[in-house]
Amino acid sequence: METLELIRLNLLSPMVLAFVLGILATLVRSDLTIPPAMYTALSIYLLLAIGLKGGAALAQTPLTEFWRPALATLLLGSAIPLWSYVVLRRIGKIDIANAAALAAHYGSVSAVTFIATQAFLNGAGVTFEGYTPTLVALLEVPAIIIALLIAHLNLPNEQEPEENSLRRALHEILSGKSILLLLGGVVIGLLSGPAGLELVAPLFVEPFEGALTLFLLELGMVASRRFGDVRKAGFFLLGFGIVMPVLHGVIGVFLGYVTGMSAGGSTILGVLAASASYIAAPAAVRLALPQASPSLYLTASLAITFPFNLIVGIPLYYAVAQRIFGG
Amino acid sequence: METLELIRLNLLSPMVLAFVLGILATLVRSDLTIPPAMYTALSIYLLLAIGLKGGAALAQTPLTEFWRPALATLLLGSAIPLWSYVVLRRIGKIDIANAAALAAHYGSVSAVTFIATQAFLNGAGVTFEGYTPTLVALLEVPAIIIALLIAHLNLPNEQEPEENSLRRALHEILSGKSILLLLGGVVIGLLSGPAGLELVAPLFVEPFEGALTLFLLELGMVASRRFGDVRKAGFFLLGFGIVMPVLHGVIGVFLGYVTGMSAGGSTILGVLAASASYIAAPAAVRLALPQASPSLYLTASLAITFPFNLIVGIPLYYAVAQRIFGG
Amino acid sequence: METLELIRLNLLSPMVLAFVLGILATLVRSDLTIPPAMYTALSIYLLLAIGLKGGAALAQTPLTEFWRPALATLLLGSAIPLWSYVVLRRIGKIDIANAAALAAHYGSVSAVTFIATQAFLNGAGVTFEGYTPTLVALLEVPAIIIALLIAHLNLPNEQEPEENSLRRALHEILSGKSILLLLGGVVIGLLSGPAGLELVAPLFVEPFEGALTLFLLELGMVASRRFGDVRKAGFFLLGFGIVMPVLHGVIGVFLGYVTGMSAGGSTILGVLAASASYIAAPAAVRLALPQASPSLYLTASLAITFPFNLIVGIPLYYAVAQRIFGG
Amino acid sequence: MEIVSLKLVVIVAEAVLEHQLVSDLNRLGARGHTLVRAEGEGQRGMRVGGLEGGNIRLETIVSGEVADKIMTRLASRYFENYAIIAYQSDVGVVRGNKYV
Amino acid sequence: MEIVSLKLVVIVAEAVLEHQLVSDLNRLGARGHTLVRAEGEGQRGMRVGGLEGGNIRLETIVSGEVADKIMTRLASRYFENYAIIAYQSDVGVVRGNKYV
Amino acid sequence: MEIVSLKLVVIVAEAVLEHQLVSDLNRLGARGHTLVRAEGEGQRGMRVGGLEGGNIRLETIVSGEVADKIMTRLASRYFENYAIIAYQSDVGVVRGNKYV
Ligand SMILES: Nc1ncnc2c1ncn2[C@@H]1O[C@H](COP(=O)(O)O)[C@@H](O)[C@H]1O
Ligand SMILES: Nc1ncnc2c1ncn2[C@@H]1O[C@H](COP(=O)(O)O)[C@@H](O)[C@H]1O
Ligand SMILES: Nc1ncnc2c1ncn2[C@@H]1O[C@H](COP(=O)(O)O)[C@@H](O)[C@H]1O
Ligand code: NA
Ligand code: NA
Ligand code: NA
Repeated sequence: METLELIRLNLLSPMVLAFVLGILATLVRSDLTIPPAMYTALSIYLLLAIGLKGGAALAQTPLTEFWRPALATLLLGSAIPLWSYVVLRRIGKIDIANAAALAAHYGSVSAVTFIATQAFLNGAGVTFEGYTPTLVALLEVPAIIIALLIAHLNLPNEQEPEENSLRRALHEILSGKSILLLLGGVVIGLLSGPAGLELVAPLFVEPFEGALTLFLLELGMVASRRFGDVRKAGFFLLGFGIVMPVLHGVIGVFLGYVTGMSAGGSTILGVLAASASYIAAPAAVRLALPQASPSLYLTASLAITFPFNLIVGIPLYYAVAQRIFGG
Repeated sequence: METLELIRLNLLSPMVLAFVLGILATLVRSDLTIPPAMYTALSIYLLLAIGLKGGAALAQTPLTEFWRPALATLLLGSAIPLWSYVVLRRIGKIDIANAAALAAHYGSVSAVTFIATQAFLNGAGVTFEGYTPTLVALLEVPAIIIALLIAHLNLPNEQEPEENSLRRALHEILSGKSILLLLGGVVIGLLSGPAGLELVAPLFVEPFEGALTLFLLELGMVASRRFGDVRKAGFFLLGFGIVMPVLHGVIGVFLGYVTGMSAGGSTILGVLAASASYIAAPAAVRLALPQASPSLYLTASLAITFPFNLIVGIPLYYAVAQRIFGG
Repeated sequence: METLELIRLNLLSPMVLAFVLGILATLVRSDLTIPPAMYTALSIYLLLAIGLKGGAALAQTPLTEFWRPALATLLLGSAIPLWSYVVLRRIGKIDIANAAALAAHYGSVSAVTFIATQAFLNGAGVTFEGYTPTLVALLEVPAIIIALLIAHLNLPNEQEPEENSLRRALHEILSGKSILLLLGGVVIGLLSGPAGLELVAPLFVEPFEGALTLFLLELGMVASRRFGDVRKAGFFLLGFGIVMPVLHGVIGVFLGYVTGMSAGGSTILGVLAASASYIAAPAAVRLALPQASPSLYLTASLAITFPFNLIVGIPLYYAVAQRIFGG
Repeated sequence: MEIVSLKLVVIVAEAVLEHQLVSDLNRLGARGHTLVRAEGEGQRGMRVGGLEGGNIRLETIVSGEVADKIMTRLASRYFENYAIIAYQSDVGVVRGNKYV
Repeated sequence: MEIVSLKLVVIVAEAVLEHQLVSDLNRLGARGHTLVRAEGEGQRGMRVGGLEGGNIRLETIVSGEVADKIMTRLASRYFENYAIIAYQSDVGVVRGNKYV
Repeated sequence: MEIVSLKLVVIVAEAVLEHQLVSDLNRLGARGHTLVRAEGEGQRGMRVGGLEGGNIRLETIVSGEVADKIMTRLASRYFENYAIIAYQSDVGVVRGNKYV
């Protein structure tokens, strides 16, 4: 009941409604298109903004508070790809390359889902730890590396990717723009402190929800173009894309609780665990595992899990946190 | 006298001056160019912003207030293309295709002229009804369809466009991005209400006039590139492009008064009637009436009527409204 | 000591840190790229914003205050290219075309360095004259013309550029977008006054530092790509790119003091003199002196002098101003 | 490497025609196309991006027969009233059967 | 469909040359051109967009004679000092007289 | 104007391959390339810009020998698993030795 009310409130936010508008735009075959440069500008903005805010908050956080959640995050990033791979292979009967590819995506993280969660919590007046953007950066990388290693160990030799494309993929992940902007923002926020943040707040703090609205309009259009592939992907993947996030979300919230985070912070850790990457992971996987099919992993991540988390997941994980922290 | 003062004030707003700067930039053959992606981003922003504000206002409007002005708008959208066509054929001696094309443009509406009017009224401290963006959406479509039908009925068979290009034009109009973003914005604003609007106000409300300033800079450059064609278009079209807007503007204001709108709202209805489309109509007409010449209809709409309305028309129609409502 | 503290504070501003992040992004070969359309949008925004603010301030400045600093600016713009040329030829043993090209760059001005100075002074709570953007426009042109004339007079005939490319370069300079937007902004700000500025302040005033942060991120990447060329350019140019700015900066501050400017305004005049162009001058020089090597003049201006001024120069010239005004 | 000879057809046209041209190509037998946003100048004046939409540059690799059909369709349907040009040339590809 | 054979001349050059190259083309007899923004790498280093402006890719369909004039002009005026390349090839068009 | 005949190789591929393809070209002997952002459609579905990255259109002028090497490399390394096409054609250039 309360959860439903949270879902309703979340659904009626301008951000989520813009996502729905983007879906509609594609369905009615509108000529609306977001120019690629605008998409890129928005994503640079959102990542840097998140980093800046997190960094300025980190400037006021004692390190003792931070290390437990950081460890929990690394644990999640290592465990999720492992068990996801097993589930995909055993239950889903999916081939090695595609199972590893999907494991990489679900072990990594979606920055926009994280951003939407911040907006949701802000809207609900719930506070959370300022170092959470750092957790995003921590969670992004390990799962991708682990999943690529799994593929490397399990694939027959002739199907293995060229050495140098593995190296390139690794470089892509570590120097990728999402990590660079997130961590770069954090460091800038940390060094320039609250005074520095205040200087740039009229661009990087206040219009943030509005920019997210525009970004989700585009994401709605992209997701919608992939809805046709959901049927092709089959029932197993549809289930996987919903059940695993819920599982990971609950585990994440619980780990947040155990490592001393607040209810808001635990919700965020839940969302991070539940979300699937669609920027860093696809780029790396495309290079290192070309035989895996984007119409499986991108469809699962973008057309199933992302909308689910955005609309249902975020309020759900928050409700779980309320329950855990409440009692 | 008062009208002149209003024109002076309007002319000295940053928005109108930016339009003039754009004209100058083209005249001195400056290398200034607005990247297409920036133009598109600004137009997406402006349309969505207008819709959001309108929707949030609509959330507080009783429906009984709305239906009369809506009807008046539809009436305008049906009548203007009819009489415009007759004037163009009879007095202007313009051929069927071009007359129908021009009728479509003058019967439809210019969203930016509407937006500039809002800025003007806000600047003058005049209030207006929140549902006016909905009127823009209502006025955009009918005139285009009616004008295309007129062409369809009057053109000799061999000159008629292919069936499927008519269908395509219709689809273009109804799913076009201006309608989608306007109505989409209205619905989002309506559903998320004033609280939702507040969340995104730092992007969609406050910087609005500034964004309009940048947009008008580009429009000035585009209009200016067409000034050379005004001479080719001839005196009749120059007169048409100024006299008809004034006529439509006065009728619009009057209809606003009659249907119970405020002075501000009536000014807006006047502007809507007076303005000529240069986004939705050209796209549809180009597909459905390819033999009509863009250097007639785009020049009339963009290089004659738009600058006239922007600089003289808006304050003029407001002065008319003051007169009607005053006495 | 105080100067070091100022440098430290400047270095820890989000703007300068973003520049450093841009450098890092290139060094780790990140896939981060700022879309050209975003770069152009930001530069249009920054130039127009500066102009608008300056114009609105100019509306409240008596002309008597303005003419002395304006004259000093023109003097700097004429003298700097002359002595720079001599130094480059005599001491640097650089050929005619390249010496003239460099003289054009150091005599002209970098708008972004100016903008960063404004942000620095605002941050330090130091006021300055509102007409300073007009000085930028005054300083941009003369040095380029003078340097091209020097080349014209000194180059052997067969090496001279075609007549019409000189004309084209001149047109490029005078109608170039930086001058157009700066002066256009000033005129708009002047005509629409403080009330007009207030209308567009949420876009053109408040988010200004944030936009500058994004712009400097891109500049860092561009500068960093040229660091490799610094070694090729040699020690002389490295020295030239640091010593001359300091010299020009001190002269500029002193001239500001003599012509009755405030400490803040004198700092700005110092920065203007010290900065080297990398937008207007390269475009004009490329057309009029094609045999000059961009990997000399762009590297000096962008990879040596700009970072030096941004990080060390601005606080240094302000310290000089404090010293002069203090005693 | 066996190189097969096919036709490359390039169309430059006003952007409003994008969807119509693409569906024409598909209908006439093209198995794919590549699109780039362009500016240009020709008989119908200067065309830049922004409000007026600019041009698109469409290219498609097809058999000689399909190339003919495309040229015929363009000539009969678009050449008279639209800003558009088209040209064809010979190109060599590796996987010949991918395109026909 | 009667196909006429003409020359396609493609120029890739640093963006600062845009207006000069276009006016050269017009002066030498080209009846139109198509322009696309590009990046690239060659002898004069990497060229991307943004502050440094990147490259433009200009193409024009002309008679063999005009193509020769264009190549000659480019070689004498630009090749030495600018980042620029040019190439020509044979293409077939429908409305031959549109281009000459 | 002495015109030398060379090969133009055009590659259209998903954007994620940009750096790999460019380094392949360089390694195989290309002396430069030109890159344009593109959209497209083929066997592997529609490809537009934004989140999914769209396509790139790479062109390089090389000797016939290098062209062969490039085609061979593309076929063995990329054709099976990536959205990519490539074609070659004959072009004439002025400074023949600039490209080989
Ligand atoms: N001779 C030409 N060479 C290359 N492109 C051309 C040529 N003529 C026209 N174009 C392109 O085709 C578009 C339409 O041409 P037009 O119908 O002549 O206006 C122009 O905007 C140019 O982009
Ligand atoms: N071999 C080549 N193939 C294709 N494009 C090239 C080639 N060489 C140079 N270019 C293009 O021409 C521009 C100028 O070349 P360059 O003068 O060699 O620096 C480069 O930035 C590339 O875009
Ligand atoms: N027949 C074709 N003509 C032109 N471009 C094509 C063709 N087929 C594919 N392409 C381009 O090559 C990309 C990859 O093709 P594919 O691997 O077939 O999906 C597409 O997105 C198109 O941009
Ligand atoms: Na995850
Ligand atoms: Na109208
Ligand atoms: Na200077």
